[in-house]
Amino acid sequence: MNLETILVLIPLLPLVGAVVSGLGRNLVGRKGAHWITILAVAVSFGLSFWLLYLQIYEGLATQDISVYTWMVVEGVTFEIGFLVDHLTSLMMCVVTFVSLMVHIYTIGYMADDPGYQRFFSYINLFTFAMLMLVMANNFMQLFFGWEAVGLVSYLLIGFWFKRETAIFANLKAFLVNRVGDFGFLLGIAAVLVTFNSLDYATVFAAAPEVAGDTISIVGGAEWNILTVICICLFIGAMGKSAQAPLHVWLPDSMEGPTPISALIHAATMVTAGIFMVARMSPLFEHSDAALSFVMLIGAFTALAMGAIGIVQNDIKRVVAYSTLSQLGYMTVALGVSAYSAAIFHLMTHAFFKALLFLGAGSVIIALHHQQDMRFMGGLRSYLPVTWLTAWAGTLALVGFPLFSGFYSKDAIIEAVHLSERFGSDLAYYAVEAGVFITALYSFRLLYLVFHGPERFEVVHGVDPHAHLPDGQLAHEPHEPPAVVTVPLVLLAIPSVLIGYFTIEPVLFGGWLSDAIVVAPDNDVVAELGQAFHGPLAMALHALQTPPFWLMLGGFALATVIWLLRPSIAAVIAQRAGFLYRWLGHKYYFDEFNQKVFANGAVKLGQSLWQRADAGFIDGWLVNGSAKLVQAVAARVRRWQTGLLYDYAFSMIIGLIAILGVWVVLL
Amino acid sequence: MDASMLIAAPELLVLIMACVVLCVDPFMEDDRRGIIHLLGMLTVVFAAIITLRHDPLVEGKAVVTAFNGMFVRDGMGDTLKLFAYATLALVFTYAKHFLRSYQLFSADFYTLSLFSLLGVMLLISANSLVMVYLGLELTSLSSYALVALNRASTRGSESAMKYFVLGSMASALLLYGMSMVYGATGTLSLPAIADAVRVAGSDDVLLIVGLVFLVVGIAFKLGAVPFHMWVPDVYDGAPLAATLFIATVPKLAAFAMAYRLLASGVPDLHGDWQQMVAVLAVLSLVVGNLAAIMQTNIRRLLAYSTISHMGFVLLGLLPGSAYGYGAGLFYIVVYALMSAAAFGMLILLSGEGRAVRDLDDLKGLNQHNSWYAAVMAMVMFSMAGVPIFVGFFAKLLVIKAVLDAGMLGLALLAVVFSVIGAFYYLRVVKIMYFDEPDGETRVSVPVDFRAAISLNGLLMLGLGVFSSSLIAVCMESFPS
Amino acid sequence: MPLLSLLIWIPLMGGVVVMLAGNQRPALARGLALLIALVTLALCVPLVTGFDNASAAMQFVERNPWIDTFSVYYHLGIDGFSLPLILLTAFFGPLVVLAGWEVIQTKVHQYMASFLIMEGLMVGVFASLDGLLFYIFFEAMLIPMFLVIGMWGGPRRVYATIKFFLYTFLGSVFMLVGIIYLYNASGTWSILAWHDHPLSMPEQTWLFLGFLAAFAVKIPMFPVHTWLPDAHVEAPTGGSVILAAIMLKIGGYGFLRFSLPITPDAAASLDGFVIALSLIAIVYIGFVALVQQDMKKLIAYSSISHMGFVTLGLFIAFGIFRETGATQGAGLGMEGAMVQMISHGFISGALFLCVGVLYDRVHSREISAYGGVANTMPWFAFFAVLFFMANAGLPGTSGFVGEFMVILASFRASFWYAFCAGLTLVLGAAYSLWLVKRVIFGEVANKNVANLKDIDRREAVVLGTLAAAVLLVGLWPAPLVDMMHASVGELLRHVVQTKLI
Amino acid sequence: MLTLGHYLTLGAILLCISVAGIFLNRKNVLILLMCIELSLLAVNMNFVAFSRFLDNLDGQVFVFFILTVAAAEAAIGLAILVVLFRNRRTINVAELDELKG
Repeated sequence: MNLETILVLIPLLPLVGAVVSGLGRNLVGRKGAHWITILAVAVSFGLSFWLLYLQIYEGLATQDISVYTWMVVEGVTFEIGFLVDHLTSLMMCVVTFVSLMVHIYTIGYMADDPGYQRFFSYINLFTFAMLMLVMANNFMQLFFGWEAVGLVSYLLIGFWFKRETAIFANLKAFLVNRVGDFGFLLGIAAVLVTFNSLDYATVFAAAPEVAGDTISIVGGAEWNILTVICICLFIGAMGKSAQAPLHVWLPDSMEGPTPISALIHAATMVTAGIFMVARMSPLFEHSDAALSFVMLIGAFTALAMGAIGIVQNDIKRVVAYSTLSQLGYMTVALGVSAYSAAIFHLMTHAFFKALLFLGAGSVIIALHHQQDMRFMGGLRSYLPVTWLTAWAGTLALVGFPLFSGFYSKDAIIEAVHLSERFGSDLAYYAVEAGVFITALYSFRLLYLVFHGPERFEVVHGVDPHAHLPDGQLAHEPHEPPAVVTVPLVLLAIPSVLIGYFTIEPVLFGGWLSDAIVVAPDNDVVAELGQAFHGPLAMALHALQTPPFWLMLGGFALATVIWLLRPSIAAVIAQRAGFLYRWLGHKYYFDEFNQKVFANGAVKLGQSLWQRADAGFIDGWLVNGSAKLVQAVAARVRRWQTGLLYDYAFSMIIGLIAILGVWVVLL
Repeated sequence: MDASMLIAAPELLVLIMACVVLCVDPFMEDDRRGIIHLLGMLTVVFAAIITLRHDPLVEGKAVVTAFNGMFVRDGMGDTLKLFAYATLALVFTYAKHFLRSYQLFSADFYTLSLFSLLGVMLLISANSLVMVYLGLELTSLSSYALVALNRASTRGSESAMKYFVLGSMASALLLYGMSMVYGATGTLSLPAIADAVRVAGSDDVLLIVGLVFLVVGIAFKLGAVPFHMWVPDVYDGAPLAATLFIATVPKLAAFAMAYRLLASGVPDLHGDWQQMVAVLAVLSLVVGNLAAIMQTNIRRLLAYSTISHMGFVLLGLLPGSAYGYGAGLFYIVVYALMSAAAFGMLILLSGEGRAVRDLDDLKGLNQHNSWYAAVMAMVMFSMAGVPIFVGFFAKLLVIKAVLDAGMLGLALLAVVFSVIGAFYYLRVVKIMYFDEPDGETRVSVPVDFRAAISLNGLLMLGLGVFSSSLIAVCMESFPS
Repeated sequence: MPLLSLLIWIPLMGGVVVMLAGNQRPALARGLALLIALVTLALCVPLVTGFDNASAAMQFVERNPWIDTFSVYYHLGIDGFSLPLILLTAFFGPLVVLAGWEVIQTKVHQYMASFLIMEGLMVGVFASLDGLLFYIFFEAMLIPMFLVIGMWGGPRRVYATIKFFLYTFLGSVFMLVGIIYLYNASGTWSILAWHDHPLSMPEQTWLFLGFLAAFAVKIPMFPVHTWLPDAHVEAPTGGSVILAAIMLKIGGYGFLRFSLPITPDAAASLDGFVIALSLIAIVYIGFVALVQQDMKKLIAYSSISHMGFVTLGLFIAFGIFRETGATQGAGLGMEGAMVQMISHGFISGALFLCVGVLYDRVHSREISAYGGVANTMPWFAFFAVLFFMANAGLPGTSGFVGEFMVILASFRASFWYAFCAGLTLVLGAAYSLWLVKRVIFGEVANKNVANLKDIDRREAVVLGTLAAAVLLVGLWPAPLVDMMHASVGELLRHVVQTKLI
Repeated sequence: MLTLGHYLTLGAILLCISVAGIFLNRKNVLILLMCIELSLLAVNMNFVAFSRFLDNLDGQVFVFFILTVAAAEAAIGLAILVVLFRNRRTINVAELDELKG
């Protein structure tokens, strides 16, 4: 088997799995479905890993192959093809690994669901789409993958399509993503117009040549073409990676089953935007303005979204806001040209956030789909594995030294600190504050779920499948089966360790330098590298830096409020009512969107339809002229009075008129 | 035999046969009246044969005259006559059924029709003002009588009276115009008039006044607005058989009359009469189409539709070119066929003692008589000018002629009003196809009727698809 | 073998034959109709295999004198624009027959015959190289559609069908005046000769407006689109399918064949006008579609919006030429417009069939009459979601390809063209998926929905075929666009060349 | 001396009277018939006058034809009138309006 076949097989296998388990769901049955799909993803993962292995140890060169030509118009080739460099294979491994874990986990999580095969089909399809996205060697295929993951995300958020909230959330998710895609598509159009090609290699090679070109958009103002391209592309990333103000769909997407929250809305799909910007670094590097924009958006998201996490009660939503905040971190990293740091954080985040989500899922199963933390507490004795892995994930998330999250996040914070880009000071304060907030909501979650008093009671002697009121359970919670816990453990391992072992090659070893281009002036990561003396030293050094202490502060405050003195929480909520309300309403983004965009569009549509279309055009112009004709016709008809002398008169009038005109006038 | 007699042989035949039919009738028992019908049919068949046999074109002469230049035979004349025979054959076939069911089946209808046909033929071949007048009167007087055929009908007699008074007045006006032209040129022969006008120029007031009156006479005969008032009332009031006749055969003559008087008679006044005709055409298109929209009476609807068709015919005359006359000829011929089919359908659908008058009588025709509905639909689409039906080609030729003459505005007006007109034709189709029938309309007509109406309907399609030869015939009738 | 004539006349004559089957033998009528439609489809195979993609010349040409007196020829031939549209037409033949298989119970023979005749006439439109012949097919097509809507349509069918007929008729008579004028000026009805006929600017402008009147109504463009929602809503499923899938394309085809090459200078001077109307259609109609209560109306409005891309793609060439001085990008727009037409044919046809499936069962087109259809009709839901996604322009489906190409091309002319056109990404998704949410997803809304039966084999075949087509074009449009390269090149040559005297 | 103009004027006046009679008379159909005769008379006057002044006999021949046809016309007109009266029991012009619109 040659390399090309393998590259094609990697995304194709999950596609086949998806088609077979989806269309042939009655044929393969439940077992068949999960076996087929898991096998497909497992093989994909194996092959991806093997590829990575080849790259690391055999020095496999960058692969840029074309699979087939989509079409050729005017000499521009649109094709489906794969570009596999270090960045890609890293992403492939992350995607397939997390996906594999989620597949296995799903066996347990969805065990009772009637849509079992459908679910496996979807997540397999997702794996395919995500692989197509990361493996693309051109913008069009990137867009393909981009929209395809959006589609699967749509389907999965609405997986339980009977739930009104779920189908509202998936519509919202798709539409908000479409807003981003709108920008993305314009960006692609701009790329085509500027470079006359959509191929990465061609475009990136030509980027320096067009760096000075401009385009006029509003009035006579000339915009740098690359700035326009980059901002447009980044708008796409804002949609997919849920950056404010296009973040609103992500918390709602928690309506989907938990495994996909882990896979799609934490580990992989939402990081597509980060990946894309990193991939486009040869373009972004030419536009300081675009990068500043990226950075500020990221910083705002990192801080503001984390803060919302503090007041959420739904366990998944807390994790979701945490995801938003972490995506903000990655975006900030992109904005300061620390692309490799962003990718590094993307990777570590994929593991620990998937872990946290799956852990949350485990809790949810144990509590019979109870997601409200106000009805949890003290679960650590019931769910020991979940509890331990959750701690591991949380420590990684808050950036506790030596844990994976520490390395990636610390690198980002330091990079922002070093950056001299316009607005980087602001971003720096935001990410610093973000650390504190992260610790606050993360430990709050841990305490509310696993520690403290039990806020549920076990009611015996009821049907275990009956729907019970909040806070009541039919039987004691217990650890879910091995298919659930094993992935937790498997994810916990990289969550803890991967940072320590990979920071050096990924960040400072130039591992990603075949994909990521950084202008020497902007290269903050290299600057960081000069101060880097090994991961251990970095951890020790961190003890003297503000992030560590901010994190500890958050931890302490959380401990006080939610573990030691729960009554304080209520008091604070009362005292800081205004702040609490703002956070509780998520800064009123949803309300604003609903009022202005959703209702506005419907109102506009109504008035255009009723007034302009049905009223003016159809009513006045079309039916109006028909009515006019009829009215005139009715009058004309009345001329025919039936009376002879009138008829004669009409003839005489005709005669006199003609005579008058031709004989008298002419 | 005298050459003149030979040239006018078809006319003589028709004259003789009309008299024969008149004379035979008193000797016929009621149940043997079929013979009269047969005689009528034979007349037109033989007239056609004779006309074809002595085609002056075949003999190498485009135009031959007889009776000291009073009578002319040319391509247009023969074409029109042939179609007059054909149309009359259809009329006889359709009318027989109607006359039988109304106990009107006697020689009257046949004699009058044949005399009227004779008038039509004379008018077609007229080469002098006298002939025009005689032909016109022969046609008209017979028509007045036809309208009053059903002596028991109040509507029939009312419409006959209106037709008579207005028609006579129109003849008088036409005559008055003739007298003026005579006074201005000193001759009654049309070619001589043309020569005189060419020499004298067109400044003579007498001539122009005469022209105006001639145009009025022509307009009346065609039924152009504002000289159209008789048309709906006569179509509505006359017995269907008479309507069928009046709506078809005399229209051919009216076209010939217009051509003879204007194009052969005063070609040098083209600039003057073109504008008069244009006004008449526009008014006919507008008023005809608009008034038809509001009709619930299908006969009146068809009457107004006729008026709008005459607008198109007049448009064909406008350019004064051979092409335009050809287009006009094609249009009038097609119109006669369409009209025959339409009124034939009305006769077909008229049950015992109940003539179709309201549009609603056609309700849901497709339900039980889908073939006849299809025939009627084809006629309607053809009248509306929807391709591939022959009516489309008629309109096409006329519009082309008008555009040729550079009159874009008129062409646009014509097409727009034909769209407005399409509405009422569609309404007929709608009533036949989309509405539910009130009951089953029983069609009980003889087989020759069925065959004729089917053929007539298929002609709408066939002449459309194979329009080439008919167009060629019409175009070649006018050597340019 | 005169393939094109066969493609026209087999369905036409077949229609007559089916009519002869009579009202008493519906089964025979259905079977015959299907057979004829399949034979017609089979005839497309040699058409495709014999077609030379590399040539811009007309192929399979047939030319016989028809009306000598004024040189009308029965002149047929196809190029890269006609071929895909003919294929589309033939493709839909069997599908509409199948779609009406059970629903149509009254006057089956007339129903089937109408569709076959319509099919023949539509192929005729796409294959005509003689202006008059084109016009005849163009107009004659109205008759069977008029009858189909009027006879088998919904409660307001009479209003809708008369509106449809008169609207289209009114538009096309202006074109008639235009082509007669062209004939008088050039002495020939040959469309190809007209392409090379020089005309002054006022002449071109008037002709362009005449053509615009005909094709803008047909396609339809804002603001002459209001006949479409009514016609679609009232038409039976098959009628809606043909109307949306093929008839609208005739408008776009007309622009390609007439407006652009015959009056390029007028088109160049009025392109801003057309583009403005196109963009209004895309955005304005998008909003209107959003608030529709009736599924068919929603799809109808979405059709108008999608057709905006066709006109945009066609007329963007002038903008690009003005902006950049080169034609690079113009071809992308035109091919995008063509692809959009084909793709919209598949998608809108499929969507109307989907609505038909529901309508046959519940007899309502109101969105509010449904909800949670996925619960009882999972397979149907699969297809419906697929097609609505395609309608929203999801990559991988055909709906994406055309929009993508046109947006890419329009960026070259102006950022704002692309911006407005790109809004469809959001609007299209909004109205498509909101409908999906309300109809397909959710709890079972009422008893009717609870009693729904999933699609049967016949419906599955119809929808499955369309799904395959939608995906095929979406995943591999190369064969489709390869057909038209040469013709687009030829058209561009005409378009950029001034025809002024 | 009477010139052609005098005769033509007389003819025109006769025509005007007859035409006015047709559309001013709202009572009796018989009067209509008389008006028609009058108009033919006007025409004859014209023809004879022209014939005389042009020194051309054609016009006078035409007059004979007109006279003959006028007789036939009157016959038919009266016949229709009789039928009409039989059916309607009135010959009032203003009541002849069953057909209209």
